[in-house]
Amino acid sequence: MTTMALGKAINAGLRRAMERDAHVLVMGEDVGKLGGVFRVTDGLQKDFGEDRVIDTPLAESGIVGTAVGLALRGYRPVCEIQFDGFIFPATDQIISQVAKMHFRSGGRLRLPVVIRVPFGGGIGAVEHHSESPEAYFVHTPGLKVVAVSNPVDAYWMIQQAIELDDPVLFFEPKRRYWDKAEVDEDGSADLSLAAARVVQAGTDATVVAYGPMVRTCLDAAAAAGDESRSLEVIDLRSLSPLDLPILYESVRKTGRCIVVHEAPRTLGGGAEVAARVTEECFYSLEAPVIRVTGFDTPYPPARVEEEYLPDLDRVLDGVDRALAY
Amino acid sequence: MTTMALGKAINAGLRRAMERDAHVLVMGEDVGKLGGVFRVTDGLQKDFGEDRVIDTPLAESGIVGTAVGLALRGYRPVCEIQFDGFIFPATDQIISQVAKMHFRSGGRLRLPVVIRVPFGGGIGAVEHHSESPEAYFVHTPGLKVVAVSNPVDAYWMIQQAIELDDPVLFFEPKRRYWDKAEVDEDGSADLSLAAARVVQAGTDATVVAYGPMVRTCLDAAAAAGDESRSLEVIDLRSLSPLDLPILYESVRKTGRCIVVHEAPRTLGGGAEVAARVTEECFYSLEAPVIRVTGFDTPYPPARVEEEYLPDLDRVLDGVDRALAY
Amino acid sequence: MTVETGTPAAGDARPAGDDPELVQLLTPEGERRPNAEYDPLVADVTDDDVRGFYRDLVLARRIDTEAVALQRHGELGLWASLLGQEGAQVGSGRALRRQDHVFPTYREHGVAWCRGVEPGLLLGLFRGVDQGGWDPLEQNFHLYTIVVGAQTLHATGYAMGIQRDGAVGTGDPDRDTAVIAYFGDGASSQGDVNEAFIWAAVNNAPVVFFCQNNQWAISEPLERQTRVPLYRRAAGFGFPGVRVDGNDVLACLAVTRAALQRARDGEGPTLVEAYTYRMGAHTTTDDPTRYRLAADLEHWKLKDPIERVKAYLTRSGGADHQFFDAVDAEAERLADHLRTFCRELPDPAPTSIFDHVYVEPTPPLVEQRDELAAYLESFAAEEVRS
Amino acid sequence: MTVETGTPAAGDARPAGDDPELVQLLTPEGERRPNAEYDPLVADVTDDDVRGFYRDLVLARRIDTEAVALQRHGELGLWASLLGQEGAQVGSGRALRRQDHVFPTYREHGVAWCRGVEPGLLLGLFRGVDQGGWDPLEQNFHLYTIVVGAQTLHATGYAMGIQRDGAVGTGDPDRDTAVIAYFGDGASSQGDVNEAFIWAAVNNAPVVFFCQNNQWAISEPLERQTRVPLYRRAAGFGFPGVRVDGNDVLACLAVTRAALQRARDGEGPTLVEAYTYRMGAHTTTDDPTRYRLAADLEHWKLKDPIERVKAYLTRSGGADHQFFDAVDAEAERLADHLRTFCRELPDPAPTSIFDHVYVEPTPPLVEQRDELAAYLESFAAEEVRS
Ligand SMILES: Cc1ncc(C[n+]2csc(CCOP(=O)(O)OP(=O)(O)O)c2C)c(N)n1
Ligand SMILES: Cc1ncc(C[n+]2csc(CCOP(=O)(O)OP(=O)(O)O)c2C)c(N)n1
Ligand SMILES: [Mg+2]
Ligand SMILES: [Mg+2]
Repeated sequence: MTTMALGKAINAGLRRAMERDAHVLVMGEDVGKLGGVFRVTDGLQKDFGEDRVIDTPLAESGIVGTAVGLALRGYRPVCEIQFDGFIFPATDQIISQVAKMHFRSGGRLRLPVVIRVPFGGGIGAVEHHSESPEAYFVHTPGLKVVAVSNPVDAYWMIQQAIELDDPVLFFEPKRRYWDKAEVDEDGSADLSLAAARVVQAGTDATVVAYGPMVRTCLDAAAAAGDESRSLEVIDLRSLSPLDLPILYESVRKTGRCIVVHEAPRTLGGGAEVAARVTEECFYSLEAPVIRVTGFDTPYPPARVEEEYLPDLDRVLDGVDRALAY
Repeated sequence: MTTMALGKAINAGLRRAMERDAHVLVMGEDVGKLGGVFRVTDGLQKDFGEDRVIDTPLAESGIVGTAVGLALRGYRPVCEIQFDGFIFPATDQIISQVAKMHFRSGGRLRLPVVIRVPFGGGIGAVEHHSESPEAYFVHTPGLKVVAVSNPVDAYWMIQQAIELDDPVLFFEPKRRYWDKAEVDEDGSADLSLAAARVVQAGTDATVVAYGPMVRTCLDAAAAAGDESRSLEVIDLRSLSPLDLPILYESVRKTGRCIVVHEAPRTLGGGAEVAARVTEECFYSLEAPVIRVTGFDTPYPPARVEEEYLPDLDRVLDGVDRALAY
Repeated sequence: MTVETGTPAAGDARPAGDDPELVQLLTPEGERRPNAEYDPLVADVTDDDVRGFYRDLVLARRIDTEAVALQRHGELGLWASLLGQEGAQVGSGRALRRQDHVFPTYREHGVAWCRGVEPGLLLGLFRGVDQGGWDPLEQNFHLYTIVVGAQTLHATGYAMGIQRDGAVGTGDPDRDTAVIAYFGDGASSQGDVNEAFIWAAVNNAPVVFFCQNNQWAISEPLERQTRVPLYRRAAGFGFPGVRVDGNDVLACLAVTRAALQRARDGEGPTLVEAYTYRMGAHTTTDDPTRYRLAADLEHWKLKDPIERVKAYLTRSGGADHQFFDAVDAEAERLADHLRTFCRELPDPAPTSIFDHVYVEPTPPLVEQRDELAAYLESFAAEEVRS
Repeated sequence: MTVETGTPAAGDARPAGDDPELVQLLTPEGERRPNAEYDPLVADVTDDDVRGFYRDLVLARRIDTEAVALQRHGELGLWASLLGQEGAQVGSGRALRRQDHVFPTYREHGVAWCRGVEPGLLLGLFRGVDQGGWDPLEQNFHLYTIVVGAQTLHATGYAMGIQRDGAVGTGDPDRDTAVIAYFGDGASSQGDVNEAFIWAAVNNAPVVFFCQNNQWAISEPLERQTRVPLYRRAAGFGFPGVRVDGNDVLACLAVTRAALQRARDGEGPTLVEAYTYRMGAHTTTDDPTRYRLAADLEHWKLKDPIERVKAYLTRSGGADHQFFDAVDAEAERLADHLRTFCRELPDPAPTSIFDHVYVEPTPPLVEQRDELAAYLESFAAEEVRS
């Protein structure tokens, strides 16, 4: 067991994957000597060399586009997008090329490309550094999309993502990079990459979250517990595909569902959760699925981001609304 | 009154807007002499010159990015993206620049940019020519997103979009370009750009659609009428913002809602309609909102697109499922 | 309102009448033109080889005309014709070694032919039964890329993989490997293509950028993409560019051989601009009379890539009537084969939509597949009942 | 596994010791170096003007050091320092005419100063109270663009608008207008920047691309972006490129004046590569000791853009102690002003989040705003109760 921060856990997971398979490459802006602006790739270039840890020119389409070519040659590139807001120049390569290559080749070609994206707000950053762009990729068939919430998952999920032969968008909650936990590096993953997890069992309402909001929701559940409200908190982990049975089971039990994310509300991940849960648990629902989310505005200046982002109180407010129905 | 095909109606609307305001420009690939691959800009370069109808270099980011600059200089550019699948290279300019400029300037700058996108399938095209990418933009605050379904709306909505000081993604149902209707060019628009329309009143269920699926749903409603089922069909027209009151009113009356689009189901526009309608009409709903949509796969080869796309029968099947609840 | 366009900063984007920078080894009249730099690269080419090129050119064109005919007969939804570009495609295609890897656009039927891809399989995409029916790993010929320019980055990444495999600069002719990326004059404007130049230059990657400048991007003439010759773009990124007569199969062979060898030797990328002309419509849905003059076509007909090889072979005695007739006959047989192949291409099964979205089907997709299957079943059941 | 990198196709991306292609008018020692081409462009520059530049340089640096200090004191979340780049920014900034339009990156504080933007307003973005607090239409100084390279397309489009307004090539010095787009060496790799080159070339647009090559894109040295000098990129796109000593305010003035005038005259775009060095960290969160040597810094300290002007003025008798002291005193007053301005920048109201998403608020947004307002109210109400 090692105490690890989330960012460090991804670093350790990357290292493990690189040791295991010489075809695993890391590429992106400043991933080399600097170790990435969040130090997630710290030390990797020193140990694996400049051929495997590649400081690329400054262009995201180029990063993903050349990763496609490397993957076609048999490599397993792990691309780093420096910040969420800078994934958009790579959209075409991701949506029209990465997502479709396996399909359009009739299964002949595989693209084991992982695209790591530090995402979300709450760190007082300037514009374009606090975005939550996951929904764009969840809406794109052919991509797998995961979001990690804690160091243990981070350590295992990055390795699972690299091992997968499908392309994976790997979202990392940047404001939780320094969250710590015990990681058993000699153990093994306890869940598949596509599985959701009940992180706290409860009976009164189901709170669904992923990435940075999982901790927020656990805090909310603790606070609610003090008022003797029992919240079940589910960490989605995989946004595409969604692990739906676990959601349905929980909502059938609690009858209430609150879904929480930082991304704007309209067509954010919560819309899909709400639609599916309602489709499948229609007669169990005591209230409509409540969405506690970022607002439908551009991400605001840092001094007002606390008002934009869901926090413990807004989650509890959502729970109240669900219970009041 | 003039009988006009939908594509021709947009052409006429563009012409009107260009006559009215010398700052209106048309720009894109092949919009000049060729008049666009769908002839929507036919004759405009001849009449307004090469300075106002600009054949651009072949790069979508360049088209939108320079349109931003032109708009900042006081022009009102109307960009054509040749096909839905080719909007993705422009994603960064649209999402990080166009959508945010007014907001980040504290309201000082306005970007009256219209981005026209022929979209959707059903025309037997090769890959990347039948996509329905509207959800990506609906999820992006700061953009307005509309989809036209018929020549009359097309004629007026393009003019309204150009007049608006907000950026507008203007989706044109390419397989309906040849649909005809009477257009009264001397009249005036009967609805605001953001308004939805009840295109057929009914009592048993509400069918919500936009763009190419409106006609499909009207056909379905006619067929259902033959079996004495009364469907109310709503044409959303505006996808962002949604005209929610009209939806709520209808669903409160019918108690059932079927939402139809070509885009993949997961986080397609239907997810938001389902989530909102359920939030607001929870006690009126006799059944969960049913989504009749494209599947969560890349758009398939043309010979199997009929199976991918919602059609009259699949809409009726959705209605059956809603009514059977 | 007038636009001040001023004088373009540099010369014209097109070669002048007798441009010394345009590499040409065979004149339109079929005369062999000496070239100190490039002659050594084709010194090994025998008459037999030239006959082979002639056959390639004719068969590539025949595939093309047959596909156009199949489209006219409703068997294909669309076709992108290579008419006029056979010289560029066969010349570059025949410069490749087995281990080299090709990233084509949607128009490289002639290159596909040289690589040995079953020509019938090229039709699937245009017939709408698949999105590329051949195995890209078999002939090292990637799927057609329709999103203009995107494949140049794939090619560059692939070339970086070759470097990491140590398959560059070893001196072993069967090991050293190059990549060739095809794209058009229009594509040269895309960000992706320019980023590919940057990646290739910075990494000194073994990739040849082969631009078929057919002077049109659908309806837009070359001048809407550049004011200066495209091959010069390369120098600004730090690697050589060369302009070749794209209608001269021999010159294309020589120039591409040189570029590929540079790449295999670890000397880095080259940009080849093959100056040619799109003799047909952009695709079968296009109507070029809306935007260009018939006179232009007449002018370019005189530069036909096949005629000049025929003239050369005739003139040099390298081939006679019998040979030409035999090739024509073979072309007809190929056309027959294509027709049959096309009509026999199986339609995909409806639920095949769900195949290969992921390596393993995900539960939500299985659910949707079952939903579609049950729905289609219900019709079948109804039909049986009625 | 080794990567064959071979020999780069062309020379080094950096100028050699005494590069004749590097335009320099003032040596690091403050000596005036004659230059036949560019001397005429600064022939009108008086000692008074040079004193003005000195003042600009010192004040720009003082704004910067104060902002760094404010960040250290927690008043700003972040700051991107221009340290070392004052010469490039003041030289180019002072070449502008009133009607010219500027599209900056996040680092152009010195250009903002020259344009007359209230320096306190530059802090808002970094303090997190706004995303650019100045009115871009007032000083023709656009908002800072953080997405690397995106602004070059905006600049080019704006320049196309100028052409359509007929404000180019008229010969009227108050009417003819140019645009200047700032970007970095790293940005030169972005597709957008290269597309901007294409648009500008094809349209002969009145835009100057001003690349401050400070040799670093965060931790990546120039060699990760190019193997050849960046200014040469332009020729491949069909317009001139020029490399100037970015630490020489006079040379930057001359070169930018020439480029802007070309643009205003309707002669089209120019790429200026201002070769300089980022003396500080990339931003206040960066730690450059991880990736570069202190020795480099020492080397570049000798080329300081301010010291050489001071040496020149001293040497030429153009200024004395009193002048330098006065500028220093003014700098301190400016720093005071900044501190005060910064601390007084109002925090945005919570519901201001909903302002200016659209020109008119949409009903769903009004609903969300009301939702937030009511929610915040509920706390206020609770607080009152308790
Ligand atoms: C990104 C993108 N934008 C637009 C298109 C539509 N389109 C298809 S081919 C073409 C012109 C391509 O011209 P060029 O690169 O010269 O190749 P050519 O067709 O002449 O071989 C265009 C605009 C596309 N396929 N991809
Ligand atoms: C599209 C995009 N990708 C990544 C970043 C993160 N980033 C900010 S500045 C920077 C380096 C920029 O280098 P350069 O263009 O040389 O400008 P400089 O900072 O040196 O002035 C990077 C990678 C960004 N802002 N935008
Ligand atoms: Mg072309
Ligand atoms: Mg830099």
